[in-house]
Order: sequence, then C-alpha cells, then structure tokens
Amino acid sequence: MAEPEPTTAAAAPAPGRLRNAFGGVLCAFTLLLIGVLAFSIRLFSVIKYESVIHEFDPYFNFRVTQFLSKNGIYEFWNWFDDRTWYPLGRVIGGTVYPGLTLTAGSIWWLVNALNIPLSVETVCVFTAPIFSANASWATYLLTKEAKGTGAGLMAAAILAMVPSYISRSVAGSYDNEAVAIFALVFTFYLYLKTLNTGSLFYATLNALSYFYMVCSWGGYTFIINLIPMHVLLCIVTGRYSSRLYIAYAPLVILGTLLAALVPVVGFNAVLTSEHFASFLVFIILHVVAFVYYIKGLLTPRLFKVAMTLVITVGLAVCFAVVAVLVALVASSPTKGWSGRSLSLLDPTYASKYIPIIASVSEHQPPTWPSYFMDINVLAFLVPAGIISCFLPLSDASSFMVLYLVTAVYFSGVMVRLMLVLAPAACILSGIALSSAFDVLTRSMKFQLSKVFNDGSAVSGDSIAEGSTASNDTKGSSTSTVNTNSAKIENRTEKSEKPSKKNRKKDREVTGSVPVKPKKEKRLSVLPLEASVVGTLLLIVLGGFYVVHCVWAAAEAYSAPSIVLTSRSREGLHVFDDFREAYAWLSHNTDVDDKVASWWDYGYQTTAMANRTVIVDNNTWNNTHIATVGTAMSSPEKAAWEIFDSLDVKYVLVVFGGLVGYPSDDINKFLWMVRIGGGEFPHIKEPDYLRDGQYRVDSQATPTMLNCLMYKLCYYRFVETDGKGFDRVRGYEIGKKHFKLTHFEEVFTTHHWMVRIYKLKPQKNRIRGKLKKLKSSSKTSSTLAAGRKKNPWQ
Amino acid sequence: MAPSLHSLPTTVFLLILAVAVASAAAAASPSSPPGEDGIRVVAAEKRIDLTGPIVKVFLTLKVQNAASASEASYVLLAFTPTEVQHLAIVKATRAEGKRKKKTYVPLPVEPSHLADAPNGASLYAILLSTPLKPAETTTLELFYVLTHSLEPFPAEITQSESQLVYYRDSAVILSPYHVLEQATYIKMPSNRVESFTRVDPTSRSGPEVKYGTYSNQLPNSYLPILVHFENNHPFAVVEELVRKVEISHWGNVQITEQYKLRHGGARHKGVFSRLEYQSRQSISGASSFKNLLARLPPRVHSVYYRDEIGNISSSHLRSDSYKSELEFEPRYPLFGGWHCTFTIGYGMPLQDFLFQADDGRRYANLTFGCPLLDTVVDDLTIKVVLPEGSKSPEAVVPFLTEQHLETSYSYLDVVGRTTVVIKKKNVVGEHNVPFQVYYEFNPMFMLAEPLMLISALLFLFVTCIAYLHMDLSIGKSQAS
Amino acid sequence: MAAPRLPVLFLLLALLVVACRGEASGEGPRGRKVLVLVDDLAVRSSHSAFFGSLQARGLDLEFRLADDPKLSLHRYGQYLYDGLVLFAPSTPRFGGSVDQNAVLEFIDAGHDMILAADSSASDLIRGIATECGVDFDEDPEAMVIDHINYASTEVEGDHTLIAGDDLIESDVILGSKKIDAPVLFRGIGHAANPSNSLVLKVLSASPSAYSANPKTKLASPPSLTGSAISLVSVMQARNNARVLISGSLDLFSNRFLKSSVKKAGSKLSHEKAGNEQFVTETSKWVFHERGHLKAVNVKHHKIGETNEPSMYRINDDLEYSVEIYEWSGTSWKPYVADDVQVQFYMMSPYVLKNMSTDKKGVYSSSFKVPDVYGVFQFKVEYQKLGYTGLSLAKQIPVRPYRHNEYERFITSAYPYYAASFSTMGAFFIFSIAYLYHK
Amino acid sequence: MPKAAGDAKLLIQSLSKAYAATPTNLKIIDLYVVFAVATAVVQVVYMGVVGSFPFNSFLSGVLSCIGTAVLAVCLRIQVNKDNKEFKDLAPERAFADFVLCNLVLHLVIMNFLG
Repeated sequence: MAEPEPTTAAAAPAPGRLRNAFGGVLCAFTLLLIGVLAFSIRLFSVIKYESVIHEFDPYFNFRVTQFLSKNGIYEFWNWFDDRTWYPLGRVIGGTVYPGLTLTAGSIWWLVNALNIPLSVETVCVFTAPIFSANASWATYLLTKEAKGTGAGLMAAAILAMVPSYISRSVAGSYDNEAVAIFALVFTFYLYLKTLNTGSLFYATLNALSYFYMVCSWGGYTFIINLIPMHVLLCIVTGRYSSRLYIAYAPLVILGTLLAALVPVVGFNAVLTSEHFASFLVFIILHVVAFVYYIKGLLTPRLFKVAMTLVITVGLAVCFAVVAVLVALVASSPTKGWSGRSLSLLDPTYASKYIPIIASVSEHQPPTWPSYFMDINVLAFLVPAGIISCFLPLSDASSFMVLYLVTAVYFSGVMVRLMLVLAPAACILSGIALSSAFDVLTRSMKFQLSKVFNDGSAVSGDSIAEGSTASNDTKGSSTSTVNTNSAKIENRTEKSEKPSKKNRKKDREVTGSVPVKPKKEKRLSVLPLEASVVGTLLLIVLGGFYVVHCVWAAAEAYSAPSIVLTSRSREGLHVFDDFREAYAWLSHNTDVDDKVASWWDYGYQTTAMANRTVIVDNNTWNNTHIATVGTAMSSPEKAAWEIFDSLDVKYVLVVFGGLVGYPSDDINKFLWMVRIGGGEFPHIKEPDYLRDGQYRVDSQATPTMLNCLMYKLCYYRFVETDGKGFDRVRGYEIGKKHFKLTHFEEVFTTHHWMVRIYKLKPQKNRIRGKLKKLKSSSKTSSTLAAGRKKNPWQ
Repeated sequence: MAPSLHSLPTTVFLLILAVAVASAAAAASPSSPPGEDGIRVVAAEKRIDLTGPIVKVFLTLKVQNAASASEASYVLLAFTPTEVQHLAIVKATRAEGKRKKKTYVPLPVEPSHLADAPNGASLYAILLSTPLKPAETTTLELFYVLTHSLEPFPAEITQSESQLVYYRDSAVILSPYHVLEQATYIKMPSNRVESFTRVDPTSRSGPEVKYGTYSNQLPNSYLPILVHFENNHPFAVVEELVRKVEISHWGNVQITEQYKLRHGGARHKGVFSRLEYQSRQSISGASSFKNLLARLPPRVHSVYYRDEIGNISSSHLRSDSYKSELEFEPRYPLFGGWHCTFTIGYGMPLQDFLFQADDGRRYANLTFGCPLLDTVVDDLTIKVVLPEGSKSPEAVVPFLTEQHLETSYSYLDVVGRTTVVIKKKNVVGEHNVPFQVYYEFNPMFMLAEPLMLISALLFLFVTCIAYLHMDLSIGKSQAS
Repeated sequence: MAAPRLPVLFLLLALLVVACRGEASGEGPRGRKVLVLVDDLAVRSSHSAFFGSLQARGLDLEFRLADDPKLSLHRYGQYLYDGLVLFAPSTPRFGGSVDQNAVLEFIDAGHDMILAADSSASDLIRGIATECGVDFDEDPEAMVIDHINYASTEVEGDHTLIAGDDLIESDVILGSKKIDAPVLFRGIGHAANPSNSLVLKVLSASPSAYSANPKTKLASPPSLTGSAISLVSVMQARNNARVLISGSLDLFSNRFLKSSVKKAGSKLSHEKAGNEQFVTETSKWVFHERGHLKAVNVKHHKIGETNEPSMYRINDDLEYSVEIYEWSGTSWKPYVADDVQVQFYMMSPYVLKNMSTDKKGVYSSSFKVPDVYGVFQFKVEYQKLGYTGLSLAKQIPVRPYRHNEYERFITSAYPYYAASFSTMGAFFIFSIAYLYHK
Repeated sequence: MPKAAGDAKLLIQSLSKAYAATPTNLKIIDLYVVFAVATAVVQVVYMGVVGSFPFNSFLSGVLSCIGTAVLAVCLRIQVNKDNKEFKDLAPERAFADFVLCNLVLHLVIMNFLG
C-alpha cells in the first residue's frame, strides 16, 4: 500500500509530499476499515443463528478439510473415499479443487501452531469472510491499476458489501467461490500490473495467483479465456506493446504448466477446448511480436517486402496450428467442451441434454429482479463507469470493459455466475462514482479558490496545481470523500439494530459533514451549488445501496438452510429436523450401513451422519443417480429390489407436508422421474403427470400414488389430522390409508421433515398358492426365482 | 432365546453358592472368620429400593458382641461377586446415644482382606469408632448402591410395551455372622409385579414385598430370590463422561462436559412411529425419555449445549441463589439401546471456587460426580486444567480414584498448563461431593500472555517500518 | 435349618435350567426342547416308537393337547421350545395364545417343525402348510389312491395304503444308508410349487397315483395326479428353519413302523417297512442333527502378508480363506466339498473362483484384485441340497494407485528428461555468460 | 522472378547488417533462444515418432524449452537499450526477475516430469 506513495512523492513538491503522506495513511486506514466492514457484514448468520456450516456443498468441503487436518496433505492427495457413491467410491484427491481446503487447512494448522485451540469447523466457518476482505483489497489494487486510488477505494468499499458476493461468502458458506473471487480479482490485478509495468516479476506472481485460482474453482477457465480476448483486442486495436508480450506469454506457459499440476485439471489444461483460445492467441502474439521486431530493424521500404514474406509464413503457421487444434477438438468427445461450459455457450444445452445440471436451481438463468437484488444500484452506475473508462482508454480500462461485458453475458446464462459479474460491476461503478466525485469536488474547489483569493498567481498556481498534480488531488480528495462514505458504512454496519429510518437519518447527518463548511458560502456561485447537490445526491444513492446491502446480508442471505426458523406469535420456532435425523443415524445405526436418499442430502449425510451414501451432490455418475431416481419413482417392490441390490439399509426422505417446508422431495420428485427416465426408459414421465403437472391429491395418477416416494412421504400422514392435508401443496393427499410391505419406519423427526425407513429383510418363507391368494403367491414365487439362485437345477 | 448372556454366570454362580451353602448347612459348621467369633447380628432389617434405575439398599444391623469375646474393632459385611462388581458406594453410620439424643456418626468402610467368606463372596469391614466391648450391642445403619443390577426382561420391547426387569438377591442377608432375626423389604415402583420368588414367610402388599421375618440364620446363608416387575424409569446411563475444568485467574472457571449417553433399559424393537409417540404420549414409549435435568452450581453463566454438528436448541436454564437447573432435551427421544452424545459447557465466577489455603497454596473446591440427576456414570474422567505456571498440584478426593498428571495447551501457551486427571468408574449421584485441588501459583505468570501479545504487536510494527525503509532503498538502487 | 432351604435349591435349579438352555444351543446348532401337540393323548402311545427314537436322541418332548388352554410358545418374547411336532391334524384351533401366526412366527424365529396331516386335516393345518409353501388337496375327502403301487394287504382295500419308494436322492436328508423297503403311506397328497426353491419333495407318489375321494365315484378328473403329488416334503426356510410336512399321520405310527410290507405286483416282501428308517432320518435332518453348516473365521490378506488390510489396491494379489464345519449331531466336523465358491463382488461378481479345501474344514482361494476401484465384497453364497445355506459377505474397499505408485522414468521419455535438464543447464550457462559478458 | 529474388537478397543482407548492429548480450540471448526452440522442435518430432505416451514428460519437456525461450525473449525486450518502454527498468532488476521466473519454471518442470 505504502509502496507507490514515496515514488510519486519523490516527484511532487514539499506540500504535495505532505499531502501524499497524509493521503497514504488515510488510504491505508480506509482500506483497513473496508476490510473490517467486509468481514463483519458477513457475520449476521453467526449472530442470528449459530456458527455452523451452511447448505450442502460446504459440508463436503468441511469434511474434506477435516480429513486433511487429520491425515495430512499426502493422504488427502490420494484419498479414495469409500463412503460415497457406494459401491463405486470416489477418488476425492483427484476430483476436487483443493484450493479452498488447503487454504483453510493451512490456516487451521497455523492457528494451532500458535496454541489457539480453534476447531476445524470454526476455521471453515470464517474462511469466507476473511477472504472477502482480501477480495475487497484485491479490488482496490485492481481498480487502482485502472483508475487510480480514489476509484480503487470506492470499488473496494462497494465490493465489500455487494449482495451477490455476500450471498456466497457469509460466515459458514464454506464454498469454493469464497476464495475463488479473491483469486480471480487478484489475478486480474497482477495481469494489469504486469501490463502496466512490464516486469517479469509480476508476470511470475500472476502465473502463481492464476495457479491458486485453478486450485480453487472451475471458473478459472473464465480467466484463461478473458485474458487472451483482451490481448487479441489490444493487438487488433493496434495497441500492441512489448509489455503486452511480457504480460501474456509467460502467463500462458507457466500458467498451463501449473494448471496441469492440479490433479482435477491435469491434462485438460492442454487438451480441452476451454484452453485452446489461449494457445491460439499465444501464437498470434508471437507472430505479431516478430513482425514488430522486424519492423524495428528495417527501413520501411524493405519492411514492405519483409512483410509479404513474414505474413505468408505467419499465416501458414497459423493455419497449420489451427488445423491441428481443430483436429484435436474434433477427435475429443463433446468437441472437448465439458457439459457445464457447453451449457454456458448454449444456454439451452443443459435443459436439452443434461437434466442433472438443469435440476440445480443455481444453474437456471436469472430473472431481472435477481439482478436488482444482487447488484442493486450498481446496475445503474455501471454504464457511467463504462463511459468514464472510455474517456482515456488505456489497456487497463479496456480490460475492465471487456471483463464487464463477458461477465454480464455469463451471468445472464447462469444465476450462479452473477458472482463473476459482481466484481466487474463494483469496479466500474466505483470508477463511475469516484470520477463523478472527482469532477464535482474539483469544480467546487476551483470555484472556492476563485471566490477567495483573486490573486492571479495564487489562483494560477491553484489552477496549475489542479491541472498538473491533478492526479494527487484526485487521489487525496476522492479518498477523503471515500473515507467519509466508508466511515458511514462502518457506522451503519456497526449499529445494525436500529431501524432503517434513523439509520438513514444519521447517515444524512454524517454524510453532510464534509460539505458543511462550504454550505454557507455556496450561495455565491451557482455551479458550486449544483455540484454540492450532486455530491449529496450521490451520497444518498450510496446510502440506499448500503441499506439494501445490510438488509440483504441480514435477512436474505444469512440463513443456513439446515436449521429453519419461523416466527409465530409465541416467539421464534426452530426446525432442527435435519440435524436430528443425521444425529440419529450417526448414533443408532451400524457404521457400515448404506443410506439412500436423493442426491441433495448426500454430502450432509456423509459429513454429519458419517454414513455411506449411494449418491451425493457431486453428480459425476448420471447412471447411479438415475438408479436412485428410478427406485424412488417405482412401486414399492421394485424399489426394494433396486435398493437391496445396492445393499441399502436405510432410505431417507425429506417431507415438508406437515409443517409446510416447500423444498422437499415431493417437489423435487419431477427431477427424480426425469433423470431416472433418462437412463431407464420404463420410467415414463407422463405416467406421473395429470394434465401436465405433478399432483399428489385425489386427481393424481395411480403410478404417482403407488411410487415409493409418495408412500414413504405420506405413510400414516393422514392420521395426524384425519384428512391428510398437505401444507406445501395445499390440498389433501390422494391415497390416505396404505401399508408398507417392504419397508418399515424406523425414525421420523419431530416435525416429520425427515423420515427414515429401513428395508425389511427378505421374506423367510414362500407361500404356497391357495385359490384366494393366487396373485400374491405368484409375485412371491417370481421373487424367489429372481432373488435366490438354485444350485440344484 | 435364552436369558441375556450376562445373566448366565450369575445364575451359575448362584447355583454353586447355594450348593456350597447347602453343604455348609448339612455340615452345620459355620465357617466363621477368625477373631470375630463373638459377634452376632441380633436384628437385621434390609430395605431394597427398586423404584429407580439404581438399586439402593438400606441395611440396619443390630450387632452384639458375645460376652466371652474380646473387643471387636470392626464389623464385617459380605457381598456376592456380582454385587461387588456393581457396587457403587457403601456408607455406614453408627447410632450413638440413647433414644432421645440419638446421633449418627459416619464410619469408614473398606474392603477387608484378612478373612474371606466362602464362594468368592468378598467382605467389607466397617471400622468402629469405639471398639465394641464384650456383651455390648450397637446399631449400624448401612447404605449401599448397586448399579446395572436390574436386568430388563424381556430384553427387547416394542414402542407400546412397558419395561419389565429382573432383580436378583437373597431373601436372607449374606453375612459372615450368625443372624438371629431379620426381614427384607423390597419396594417396587408400581403395583405391576409379574412374579416374585416365595420363601415363606413372604408377603406382598401393593408395590412392596416382604421376606421374613426369618430367625436364626447360619452365617453365609443365601436364599436366592428373583423379582420380576415393571420399572419404566429412564435407565439413563452415561457410558463416558469427560469433565474439563479450566481455571483462569482472570476470574472465570470454565467447565466443559462431554457426555456419551445410552438408554440402558430394554432395547427398542421394530418400528419407531413418531405418530404414536406424539399422539399417545402416555402408553407409547413408556420407558423412553426425552429430556434430562442437570443440576449446576449457582451463578453459572454462558451455558451452552451442543453436539458435534452444532447447537441443540432445546434447553432452558432455571437459576436461583442455591442452584441452577438446566433442563435440556437430546435431539431425539431416547429409546432402549439408543445412544446420543452431547456437550454441555458453562462458566462460573472464580471466587466461588478458588480459595487460599492456610499454607499459602491455593485450592479449587469443586464438585465430584455428574450433574445429571439419577444417572449412572460408567466411566468418569475429570480434568482440572490449572493456570499456566502452577506447580505441585494435588487432588484431595474423599474416596478411591485413579489420578495422574498431564499437560494441555490452550490460548497462546508456551509451557502448557498442568492438568490433574481424575478417573473413576461406576459413579452415582451419591458421589456428588466436593473435592479439592491444591496447587501453588505465582501471580507473575498472569502477565505472561498480555506481555507476549504486546511484544508481538511491537514486532509487527517494527517489521512494517523496516519494510518501508527497505522498499525505498530498493527503489533507489534501481534508479541508479 | 436345611428345611426352608431345600425348596429354594430346587427353584434355583429350575431357574438354572431356564438359564442354561442358551448354552445348549451354544454347542449345537439347535436346542433340544420339543413341543408335541396331539389331538388326543392316544397318539402318544400309538406313535411311541417314533417319539422313542426322538427321545433316544436326547430331545426332550413335552406332550400337550392341541387345544390345551394354557398352551403358549413363548413367554416374555422368549421361545420356550426349539422344535414343534404337530400331530394334531383335525384340530380346528389351538388353545391358549397359539394360532396359525404364532406357529409361523415360531418358524420365522428359526425353529423347526414336523407337521403331519391326514384326511381329517383342518383348515388350520392346511393354512400352516400353505404358508410353508405346500398345498394339500382342497377336497377335504380326497386321499391319495394308487392302483398300481399300493401295499398289498391281506384284505383288498381301496388302494389308499401306498407303498411309496420314490424317494429324493439326498444322503443329507435321508441318511447315507439307502432305504430299500418302500414307505407305507395313507393320507392326503399335496403339491409344491416347482418354482419354489425352498420346498423339496422327499417322498413323491408314483405316476399312477391320483388324489380323490375313495368313497365316491370319480366324477371329474382329479386335480392332483401322478408324480406331481408329493406325499412327504420338507421346507428349509431362508433362516434355515426346517419343516417336514407329511400328508399322513400314520406314516409315523407304530403300526406302519413295525408292519411288514409287500408292494403289489412285486415278488419280494420286506418284513419291515421303510417307515422307521425314513422317519428317523428325516427327523434327524429336521432337527438339525445333519446337514447344518457353519462358517467361521473368514480371513483375507495380501499374499505374503498375514494381517488383514483395511483396504486393497487395484491389482493386488490376495488370499481369502474361510472355515466351514458341519454339525454331525454330536460335534462339529470339517465339511468337505469341492463346489464352494467365493466371489469378489461389486454389483456383479468380478472374480468367481472355486475354493480349495484342505479336508480340515479350511477353504481358501487366492486371486488378483481386478483393475477396478470401488467398494467390493467377498461373497460366499453356498446353497446345497439339504444343507443349510451359507451366505457370507464381507465388505472391502479397493483403491486406485497412489500418486507415487505409478511407474517413474519410462525409457521412452528419456529424451524429454534430457531436454528439460539441458534447458536448465543452458539456463545456468547462459546466465553465467550473460553476467560475465560485461 | 529475379526482382523478388533480388529483394529477398537485399532483405537478407540488410537484415544481417541490422542484426550485426545489435549488442552482443542480446546476441547471447538470441543464441539461447534459438537453442531452446531447436530442442523443442526436436522433441515434437520425437513425439511424433514415438507417440505421446508419457504425456506429462513430453509436456514438461517441450514447455520447458518454450518457456525458457519466451522468458529469454522477455528479458531481451527488457534489456534492449533502444526499447523506449523500459527506460526506468534497470537491467539488473530485469535479470533478477528473469532468474526468478526461470527458477519457478524449472521447479514446476521438476514436479511435472515424474
């Protein structure tokens, strides 16, 4: 932070140096505050609920981290996990992005080395907030590269509390994105830094941070495609410079090598199409570089001649390479694109071909409200940002624009990629705000100085100062404004309890503080007034943003989906059924028992109940998931046979009908049918649909009413209220009284949200057939033929 | 298909014992321990309380020393091996004085090795405060507790059944002495008594069965009896309890208790229907329990109750000036054979527990045992973590325990904290008595960690400054 | 003084007996306490020879009337008996707490039963038989009639006394010694679903037999004919509980056991029918004195090692061994066979091998772990005619290679190594040259 | 056609002339680059012959060559006197960075070879 100050200070005159020193300290202080803000605004979940891991995937990461902290890096590296995907198992070490885990693991190790007894869980819970603080600092650096300190601080402050990022990084949501965003922004920063300085040192760092990004998140492909695009852009717009070469060429080589070191990426780093763009640009860059070199050597006339030669050669080479690449791509399956990235390029791909990807809610395209929800006022500031990026178009600012545009596209395809958009939006709106403030404040200053001292010299040097050392003034002045705003945000954030109204009020008060001394004198000149009003307006706008963010952090994004609460007149009511069920499983079942459930609950079951599951949230084997889906959607006996062949002991279903918990298995049932039907054609979706929709009431189809999922969910449900009224679907269930023949209820949680059934053992005897029981005997005898092989025939 | 396994040895043992007794009776030659020939039990009354999960026995012995005998300094008490291995605690008091101003003085009881009864029965000696003169009589009040002595039978019950248990004992008191007159009363929780062995005279009135009075029993006589009755008390068994007491001289005593709880009653069989459980609370799961009560010291603060996967949000604390009661529920109701684990933690003000001994040492005065009410703790471990730098610790516990020292590390420790580890098996509520841990402590150590922090910060700043200067110098070198 | 004590001792002994039955089953596969239910106690004398043979083998029988009101199979969830002999064909309902389901639960709890019916078989008996997979002829009057292979008696009867000799070939069920004399049978026939793998026809009727009412004229073609009729059959449930169902109570009677038999049309006449040997051997089988297998200490380890690993690596060589013993009625003898197979199973058997035995009961086999990782199982599924089924499954995960278990330094890669090292060397040389150049 | 040939000839000699003007340290670098590229090419050919079985070794081999080449080029750009962009960057600094970069590169290669 303090590094750039002295260099500029060396150039600036004595007062400038002083102001710079002051600005530097102020800047550092502000950054500190921003960091604190970013960290503490994410603690709502801990304050309102408890310090616990959230949702689904974080539980897996948590489990992996525990393993890492217990068994060390090498065991983790080749960990074959036999407790998931029974009986296939899963090679965790080779299929997981280790960045997050290693980060948290090393933090834990460090802390315990200092004899601070923090549990692994605690470390995991707070990893995300810590890294969001880092991310905001990285944003500062990045924006500073593009547009100077002021914009940097502004952007950092905005990113510290942008809702879409908060949603992924509240304390407890211990997921890859938490660290990945930091890595992303930091990589971009280093790229721009290299681009501006052209020093190999930063290039190396850049490669390393790219490596970290690759370790952390599958989204690294975004980087390795965006940067080449930018390079290409620069070349095309004739902005080629040797700095560009230094910034890019080493990155490709080192980055590729490093990426290939990560097991989960491996040779994909050179074999899949996600990376080919970079190689292509790499070659083009060399050609261009060569051309420029020749140009440097020769006289223009000869150069023309040379040009022809070089161009022909270069083109030949290019074509050759392109041909090779195309051949490779064509040879590799799915044209070398992984399903997810394909569904990025072609938004309809997933829903057409891969129901599993489509079934994940965060892979759906977002809606407009969600844009407003996630990036709020930034949506309006961004265009301004783009404009101010173009005012002096530098490499850096052009990169920003490019980043924004691509990010917008991706976020439009997948709602989870809103996360990638967030930093871009923050940076650009930061730029916008700061340049706006810059203009306004400078105009004020100018007016005031004019009003006060008519001495031409003073005014002159003030003007001169304003023009020459504008950079400094911008830096300092905007930084002051920003410190105010940052302080405001801190204050609001610290006192989160008081209602929004008086919060807004005290912001108004504090917000007008910096402007107050000028207030009485602004009558003199009108543009001054305008600028002051503009400043105020901007501050109010920021105010709205802050209010929204705090609200989002406190209300919308802080709930850890495993424990639910509902406010009723007799106070807060807690639904802790999931953990109840998992605890029961972990203490009262055999350690090797297999638990079958829909894949959403796989990670939690392995992490919390420590039982072997058939499928989990890492949906790598479609067939296996389809098998479970089929079992769930087939009649009891068929389901029993499927589960028995998988050695399943217990079946776990989530049922919200009693308390009205909407995201339960009946509502997920269509995916079970769809995925199951995708693999096993005897499951036909129309059989479950009554005029195009899934119903479980009296109009439901018989197939629906006889499938296992229905039975396990509604077994003896009618006896609770006599009618069997489902509070989620909002009607009475279709089939009320029925018995289970192959399953028995062994546990049901307090609010019936989780129901666990046990597979009954195979029938001990085989009935003979009397006339009245012909049917049953037939089935049972076929069962015998199927199940039991008969050595003496 | 046969009674649960551990009942087999007992029965076998009983047979051997009885046969031996029979032979002894036939031979009519009481194998009396040496030196105690004179003592006779004039009257004995044994009251067995089976109402809870734990067997409590109140025994009143009117002991008389023979006129011709020497002074008796102790009175012996006999237990069968099964009783011995389930025996949690034995207390004895002696009635002094006349009718009016009758006082009970507690007497020490210890296993005696000088004489052994036949058939592996082992003897405990009650050491009399004042020896029993010839022809003198005195009255001894004995109290002992047996754990795991109620055997659920049937061993597996469904949700709707209620729990029946066996209790095995002897109709007459197993004693190395000649017993002139005695009676045994067995009190059961409810009127539902399936069966009980008759050894005439035997009478039953409601929940109580009386054996006797028998007169003039030979020494070491034993008449096995078997009582089969309903007992729906929660058989909460803490298989393992680790209590960690961290003493910080900054004014707080932090206690962390890790429980491994099991329902020790008849195992749950077949389905568990939440519906039945919720709708007909009374008849279904009669022997199960869903909440527990822990009696904590007064003025506890920051109580938490969680398990390895997070808080358990079903507990509340009632606190008054004498005690605090923490009532909490496990995540799920416990049926027979079900397990659960949880952790309770709370802090207490230091001044209530830490005192200065006369010899300048400090001592922490803590409570032994388990705060949960009427539960058995199979394996109790108490770790008293003394502040860093405390020396020569010494624990004073009123009964026999296994102790050793270890070192544990906590926030920013350098040398680690001395930890006194006290282990005891088979602990019941009667063990909740105060015990002391003495240690020497130099107050200077309290400043260690703050100083450390300060120095660390100082170092940080220094490095920052150094970095800045270094940075400048580099810049210059490149400029040149 | 001894006076009050003695009764106590007796009580104690009784209690001990109750207690020690557990141990009895400890050394043998089954306990020895058998409840015999009869219509009237006359059966006790008329079938004394059979009961005698049972008692001679150390079973203690308890005779009760089928409608004894104090009848009960279990008390406080514990079964009081280990076997049941149901010689009460005509009883409409049992006394006490026993009913059809009680009997079936008794079997499902792993206990054995001998059930004998005759022409007066009640619905209760038929129901139990059906639940065991055996259907008696519905016609209540019907008996098995055979005009060819009947036992010729002095009076020319209605050919309902059948001399059956169509016995199942199984030394396990019928003993090693061949039964050459035909078995006398008078009663009703039954049929077993051929697809029902649990039921075996021990004594089947001859092709010429049919089941009909001997009194009346044959109106419609009989429902059961020929060798589809089973006279005596056994059922071994999946939990190895064994049930013998006979259509004739007389089969066990002294009269049949003692009487001589001469098959119609055949010259030679045996002075003693095969019944005695038949019922003795079959009852031995039913009460698990024969053909009861147990598998103990299953072991597996890598070749060259002895201790059992918690996990194998793909392409490991491993050895699997299990000891199998057979109960000979008095002690556990090593079981010798050559068709015991072990599977290395994950959703489908990847390895299926016959295990070799050392004649002392130890079966072992060694094989290579397939080149697939996952959670496998060692499975031994051994179902042999007449023997109790063995099914062992032991879970063992198989992991892929560790990062350092792949082969290093492939020869064909040496040029690459050379290249990379040369570049490094070049780097050093270059830097030196560069630095010292100016 | 002669003209083109003449042009080419002219071009070549002017190129060589221009190149002769470059300082020796740059020449050293160029040598180095040429060497690296040559090795890379050799390996690619070899791969074409033998087939890409130990793919990681092949990658590391080739990429190490290309990497060194690229880095050397970067260095060349930076230390080039008549390059206006790097006035403020001291050649020592440049070389230090270069060394660092190489170290990282070769570390990774080492990792990746086996």
